[in-house]
Amino acid sequence: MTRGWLYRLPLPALLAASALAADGAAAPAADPGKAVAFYLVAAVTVGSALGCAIATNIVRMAMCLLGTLGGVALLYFLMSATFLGVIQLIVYAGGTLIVIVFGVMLTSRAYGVKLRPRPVEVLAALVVCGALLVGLVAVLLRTDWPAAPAGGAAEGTVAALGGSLLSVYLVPFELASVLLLAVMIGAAYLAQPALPTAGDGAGPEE
Amino acid sequence: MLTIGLTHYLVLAAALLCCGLYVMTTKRNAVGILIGAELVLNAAALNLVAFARYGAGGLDGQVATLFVIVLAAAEAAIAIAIFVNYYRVLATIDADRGDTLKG
Amino acid sequence: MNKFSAEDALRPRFTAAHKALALRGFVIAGVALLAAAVGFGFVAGVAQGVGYAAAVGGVVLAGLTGACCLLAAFVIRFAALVGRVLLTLALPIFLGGVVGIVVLAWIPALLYERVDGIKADHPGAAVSVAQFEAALTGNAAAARGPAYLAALALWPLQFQLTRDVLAVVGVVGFVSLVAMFGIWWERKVAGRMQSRLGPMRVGGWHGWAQSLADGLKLLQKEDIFIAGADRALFRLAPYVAFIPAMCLFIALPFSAAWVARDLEVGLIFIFAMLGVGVLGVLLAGWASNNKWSMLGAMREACQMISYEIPLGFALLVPIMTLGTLRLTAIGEAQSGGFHTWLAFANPFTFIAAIVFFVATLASCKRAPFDLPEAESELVAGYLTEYSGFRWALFFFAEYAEMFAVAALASVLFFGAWYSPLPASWGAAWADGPLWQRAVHGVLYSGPIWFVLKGFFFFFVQLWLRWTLPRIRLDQVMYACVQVLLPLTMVALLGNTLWLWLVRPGAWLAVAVNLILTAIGGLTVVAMAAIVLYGYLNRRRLVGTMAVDPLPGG
Amino acid sequence: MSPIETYLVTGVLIPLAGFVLLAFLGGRLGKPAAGWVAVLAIAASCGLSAKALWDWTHLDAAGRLAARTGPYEWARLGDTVLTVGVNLDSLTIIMFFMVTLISTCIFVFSVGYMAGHSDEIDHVSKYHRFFTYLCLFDFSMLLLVIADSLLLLFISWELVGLCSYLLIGYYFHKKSASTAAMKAFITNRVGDLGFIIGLGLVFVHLHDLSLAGAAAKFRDAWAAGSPLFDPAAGLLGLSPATWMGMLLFCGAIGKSAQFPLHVWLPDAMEGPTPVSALIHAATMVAAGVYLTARIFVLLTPEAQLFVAVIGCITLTLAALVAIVQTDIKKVLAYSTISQLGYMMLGMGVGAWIAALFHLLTHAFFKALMFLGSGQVIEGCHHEQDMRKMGGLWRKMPVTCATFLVGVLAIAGAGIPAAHIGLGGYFSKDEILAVAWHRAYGREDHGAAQSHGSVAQANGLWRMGKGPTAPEVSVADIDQFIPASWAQPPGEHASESGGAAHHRPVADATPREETHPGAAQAGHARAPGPRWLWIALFVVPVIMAYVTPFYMMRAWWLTFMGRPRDHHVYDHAHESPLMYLPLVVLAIGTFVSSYFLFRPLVAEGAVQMSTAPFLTMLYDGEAATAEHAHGVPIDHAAHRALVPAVGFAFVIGFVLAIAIYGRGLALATKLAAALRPLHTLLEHKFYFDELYGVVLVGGVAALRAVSYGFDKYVVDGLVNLSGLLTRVASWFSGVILDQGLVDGLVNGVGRVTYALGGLVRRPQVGRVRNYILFAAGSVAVVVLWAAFGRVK
Repeated sequence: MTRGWLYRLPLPALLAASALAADGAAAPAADPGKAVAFYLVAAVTVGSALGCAIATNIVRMAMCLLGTLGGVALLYFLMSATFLGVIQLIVYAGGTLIVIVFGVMLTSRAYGVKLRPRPVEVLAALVVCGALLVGLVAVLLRTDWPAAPAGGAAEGTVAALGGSLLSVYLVPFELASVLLLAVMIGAAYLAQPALPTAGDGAGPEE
Repeated sequence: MLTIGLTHYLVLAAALLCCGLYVMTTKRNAVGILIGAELVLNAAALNLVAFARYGAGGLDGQVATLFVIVLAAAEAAIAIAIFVNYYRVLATIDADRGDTLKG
Repeated sequence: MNKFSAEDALRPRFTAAHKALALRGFVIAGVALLAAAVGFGFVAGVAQGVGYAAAVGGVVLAGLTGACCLLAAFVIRFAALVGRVLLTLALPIFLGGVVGIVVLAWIPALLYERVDGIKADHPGAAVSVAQFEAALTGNAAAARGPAYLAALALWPLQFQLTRDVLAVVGVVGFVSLVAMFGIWWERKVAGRMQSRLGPMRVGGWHGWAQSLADGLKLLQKEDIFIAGADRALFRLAPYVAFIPAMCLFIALPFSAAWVARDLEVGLIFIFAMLGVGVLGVLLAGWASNNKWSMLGAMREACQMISYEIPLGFALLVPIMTLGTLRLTAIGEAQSGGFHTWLAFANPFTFIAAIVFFVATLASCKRAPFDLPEAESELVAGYLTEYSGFRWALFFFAEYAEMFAVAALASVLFFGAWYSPLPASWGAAWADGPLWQRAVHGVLYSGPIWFVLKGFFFFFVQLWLRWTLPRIRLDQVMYACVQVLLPLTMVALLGNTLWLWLVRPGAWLAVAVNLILTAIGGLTVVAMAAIVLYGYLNRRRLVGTMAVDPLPGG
Repeated sequence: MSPIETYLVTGVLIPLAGFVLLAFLGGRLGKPAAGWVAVLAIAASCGLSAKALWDWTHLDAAGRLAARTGPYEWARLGDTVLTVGVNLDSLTIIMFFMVTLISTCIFVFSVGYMAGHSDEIDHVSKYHRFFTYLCLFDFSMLLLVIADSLLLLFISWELVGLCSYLLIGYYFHKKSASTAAMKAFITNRVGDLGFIIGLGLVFVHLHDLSLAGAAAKFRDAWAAGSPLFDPAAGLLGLSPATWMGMLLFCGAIGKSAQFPLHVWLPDAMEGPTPVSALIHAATMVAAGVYLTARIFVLLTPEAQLFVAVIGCITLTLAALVAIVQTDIKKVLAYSTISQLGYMMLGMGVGAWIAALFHLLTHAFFKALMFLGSGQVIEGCHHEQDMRKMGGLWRKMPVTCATFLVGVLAIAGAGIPAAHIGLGGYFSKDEILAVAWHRAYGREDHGAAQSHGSVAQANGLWRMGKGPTAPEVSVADIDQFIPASWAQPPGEHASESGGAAHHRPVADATPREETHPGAAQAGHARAPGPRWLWIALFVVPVIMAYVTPFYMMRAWWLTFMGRPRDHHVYDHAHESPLMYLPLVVLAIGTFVSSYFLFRPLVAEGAVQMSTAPFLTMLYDGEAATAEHAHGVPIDHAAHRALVPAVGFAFVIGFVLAIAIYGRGLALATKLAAALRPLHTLLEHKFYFDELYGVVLVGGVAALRAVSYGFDKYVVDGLVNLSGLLTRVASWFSGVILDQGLVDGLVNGVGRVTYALGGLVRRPQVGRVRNYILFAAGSVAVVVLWAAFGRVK
């Protein structure tokens, strides 16, 4: 009976309870609440990424990408990079993702054609990506990273970021603006409908 | 395990990277490949921010991430423009069909 | 006219045959609130890195959600009883709601201030209840006296977690209230503008309970899926639209202290949330497997992405003027009264304010930019295939966004939560006897003015919607790219030059401030005069249409 | 940045702005406006450089040092820092001014020149494109002039090459023009290959690509007796340092059209005439000489000899070929090559100042003559054959007169005793004087004592209106020469003490045999046999007679005598927009060169004198002492030269007039009499044919060999394996039963197909496969990093 009750408790409650229990005695270095938040967000992020990999429907992939992007934004929040988190939401979730979904809608009219990879390809990709993951994780775990400094203050980050963008990184900043201009022109040029040639008597098709 | 450090973020980013690579290699839809690329970019950006937070580089990592985000947006815009054109020319979005240099 | 009868309306519909339907509504309500609350609480918690608060907030909110679900079940099960109670207590509930908003908005700020003061006296770990009691009575040795109950009530407020939970509850409640009230108000305004009365039956007094009844109705509607629709995404879409709309309120300051999270990047956080909400619409359109929905969604996406640019540029003007992204700081800078409001600072902020308002109309899909749901062309756009509670969620999101952008306009350009009366006028009464302080408190109360201003711009949105015709898509794009964008550029450049060249207090600055203030004041007066005229002549204006029977009737 | 640097950098950026403006809006600006925008840009740049020059001449030495604020860090490669900055010295300033001034004249001329040209291809006007390219050309050249690092120099170097390609091929619808453009480009690439290898050597050996830094490290390496200077460490008995210098010089060979790679320059005449003027006077070919001047500090004596020999060969070949050319522009082109040969010769024999001085004066009169020829060609309805001209002085007097000024200048006309003359008189004379010194000076130290470019620098500096006090220049020299490098290693200790301050700047020539360290290092001795040095003096002197001959021939055939083709003659005219620049340039040729350029270039040499191998050749101190008393230049070398070349121009002119004075009859007879020689010259020593046979034939031979290999070896193997398979299958068919054979064959087929598919898959253009392979490789590396290094 008791066991059943325990098993039916939602997972967040368990985590939260453990977090609360640890809260009283915990040293300031180990912030269990933060850890719980991290694991939750990480689960969402990686889960969405996996969903991206598994999904066959392109719009579902886009939605999973939304989950990943949002998760990464939350991770930025967790790392006190508030400004970046917000920018990630604005530019990625609010801009890039919409553009992607828009692109999907413009290009997915070929119903009935399923674009599926062959099993060999999937197998090869699995092997390669798995090997890469194993290797990366092994390297990461074996590396002795320097100890984390005291928690960085989120306050003043925006001003500092702005300052460095306009001083140290001024040239990349300006280059990025030039690039954006070029992209704007290039995208408009690429996506414009083909101009009717002189030989065409008919107007643009409706 | 309760102290979140650099390694946690790096492992997470590695997982994202591998997912992104998997997506890029197995999806035949060109937009799918783009989505995979975005995943990979996010993994890289996450690493940058993590190093900015836990390393000694100050805010440099965050600035780099800003650039990553901006460039990714530019990349997506241009990529979608190309895909629309591609679709217009080939009447499909299958990336495997784009293996010739002629339209 | 017949009075609405709850028995007539509800009992015959809610028979044993509809048990499954009711259950479904119950589950949907639970999931909706769970999603909103957990998402809200979590983002709020993570935003400042207080993770455990968010985690615990999730748990607490799960409990609250359970309660809500039970409440919903109760309403459904005993619909007749609930209806009768609601009818009986109609007016008290309504007035109580209004007063409640004011009090709710006012009291916590005072309480928080008090608690923070006590906390500051006891540095270190959490303050115990006994210490609270001692601080309240002023007696260090006080033990379990009458003040103990008050201390017990205050004690939880020292934790961010408690405040988060309160904020979540308050925001969810407030948004529901705003949405319900907004829908009813819109219908009334539309009616008056079209020489009708609008809803008049449900609830008795001017049909005030119409939204409530609609909600009940929507809750029990059948959950319809279209053949060929992508079920998962179809279900997901309303939440993707709804959660960002709720998250808008995380950073929105109702007053300097009464804000869920005073984010350093509050302004662009709201901007981000406005942008993310579009995805829900896009998804809804795609998942519906319906050409009209799809077209509506595409329109929405392209309109939204386009209008984010002038919107962002307009936001830059106050950011540049005040040098901060923190909304409370932006508000504080306009505390001096009507003439210190940012919109009246110089001609360019004035332009920016107007552009901002127009652009927010577009990003909230309000007329004349409501192409995504244009009834005359697309049936109902992306909403075509939705019904029941999912449909309601979209509406909740829309009205929440409407209020949020209206409030944001007031925060950025129109004095935030500060009274239009110059602060110096009330300075004497702020320290006077109790009655003076009470009057001062009401006249200068932040949340009250905030809500008032928010609803004022909300009303302007309604007014515009029922006045202006819908424009074509190419006109929408034209307005964005060739009108608003250059205007914002002018505003940005002009504001730069103004800040650079014109010294504060120079005769030019003062003169321009006076002129702009006069324009603003006259506008408000003119609007008030029009409304007043309509109100005074309501019998004549409404009567001609409503009383005359239809031909052949 | 200091104000002067700001002027210069702005002056560089204005043409770039003009380029951007024209590139994007040029089409809308339309026909004359686009040209005037370019003129405006370059004129503004010229004004700025004039201001910089003015300020510079009013700075004292300390101020000049202070005006140089760089270098700034550009990028960091490990522990090597790449820097950028403005290479601010007198040479830069004067070059900058020269380039912008001449460009301004040429741009103005171009507006007039292009006005009469059809400029539409496929109904699209490319008028503005011409000026767009011109702006880019000037930007690149100016960037090259102010570059203070070899890397930046290389970048602008390549830009210059690109622009020349674009401009030579401006009439790209003409087959000959596009071929010429490609020829110029490819020939330059050959030189640039050497340049970039040299650049790599500099980077590897000196770890510094900035000019000053590389020079300093080079100096230190020499002082330390580094293996860099050990002939045994290099190839073919030349030290790595020598190879480095020679390879760097290869770039200049290509760009300045020196001997093996000179073939592109005459063909480059296919471009519009103003472009030819620009290439020949101010930009492209000047870049090569300028580069040589800048890398001079990195040249060992062996490399210098290489430079001198190349220059000498070039000037001889070109001068001879120029005699028989009939195309007015080709004559000018070969004369340019010849003069460039003089400059390179000057560089090689150590006449650094004289060579640059010659570059500047040559820029003026060559621009003048090219623009004059452009005027003639334009006026004569695109007739370039001198045989059809004649008597044009009546129709275009201004052009005729200004062209004559140019002819006099290039011929080195002047009155030797009185020190009156045109630019070429002084500059060429000085080159020859130094060459003489190298050839005979070692026998006669007493005479050589008073000679030397650095010494001249100081003397002239005082003689002219040099802005700085004489003391400063001496101090400058001392300040720039650390005690440790002017002498070879080991020498300094014995001479230190009181002699340190009084140390001769560079009288290493007489003493070099006595330096054990130097002898050991093997580079202080002037390399090469004596006869070579004598040839390096004698051959240029002979060619100094040829130059006036062919120039006077060209002028006479064009302007004097009777009109030989009335169709051409009747059409001839000149327009003010085109001859105004001519007048400006003619005045420039007259006045400015000697009084303004010479001292400033000489002053630049003070900074250049940090080069170990330059100062070693001269002995500045004696001359300094002599000129401190205001004695004018009068030394043995010049005395020796007066009978040798002083009147060369008179003889050349007389000869030319004697032969061509009465038309072409006499010349035709002479050509018939000297048939083999004439044919050889007419075919330009068969260089194009030689390259055609060797290079094109080589490629063809390679193709034939590859084809043969493919056909006989590869196909043979395939056929053999086919045969074997057939034999095997026949054999197995006999032995095994039919079903098994079928199964085997099918199996083989399947395996082959699968293998083929496997091999094919990586290269079918599928982006996903590429990603997979990239990821796989990364995975392998990561796995190796993770598990491969476990002990």
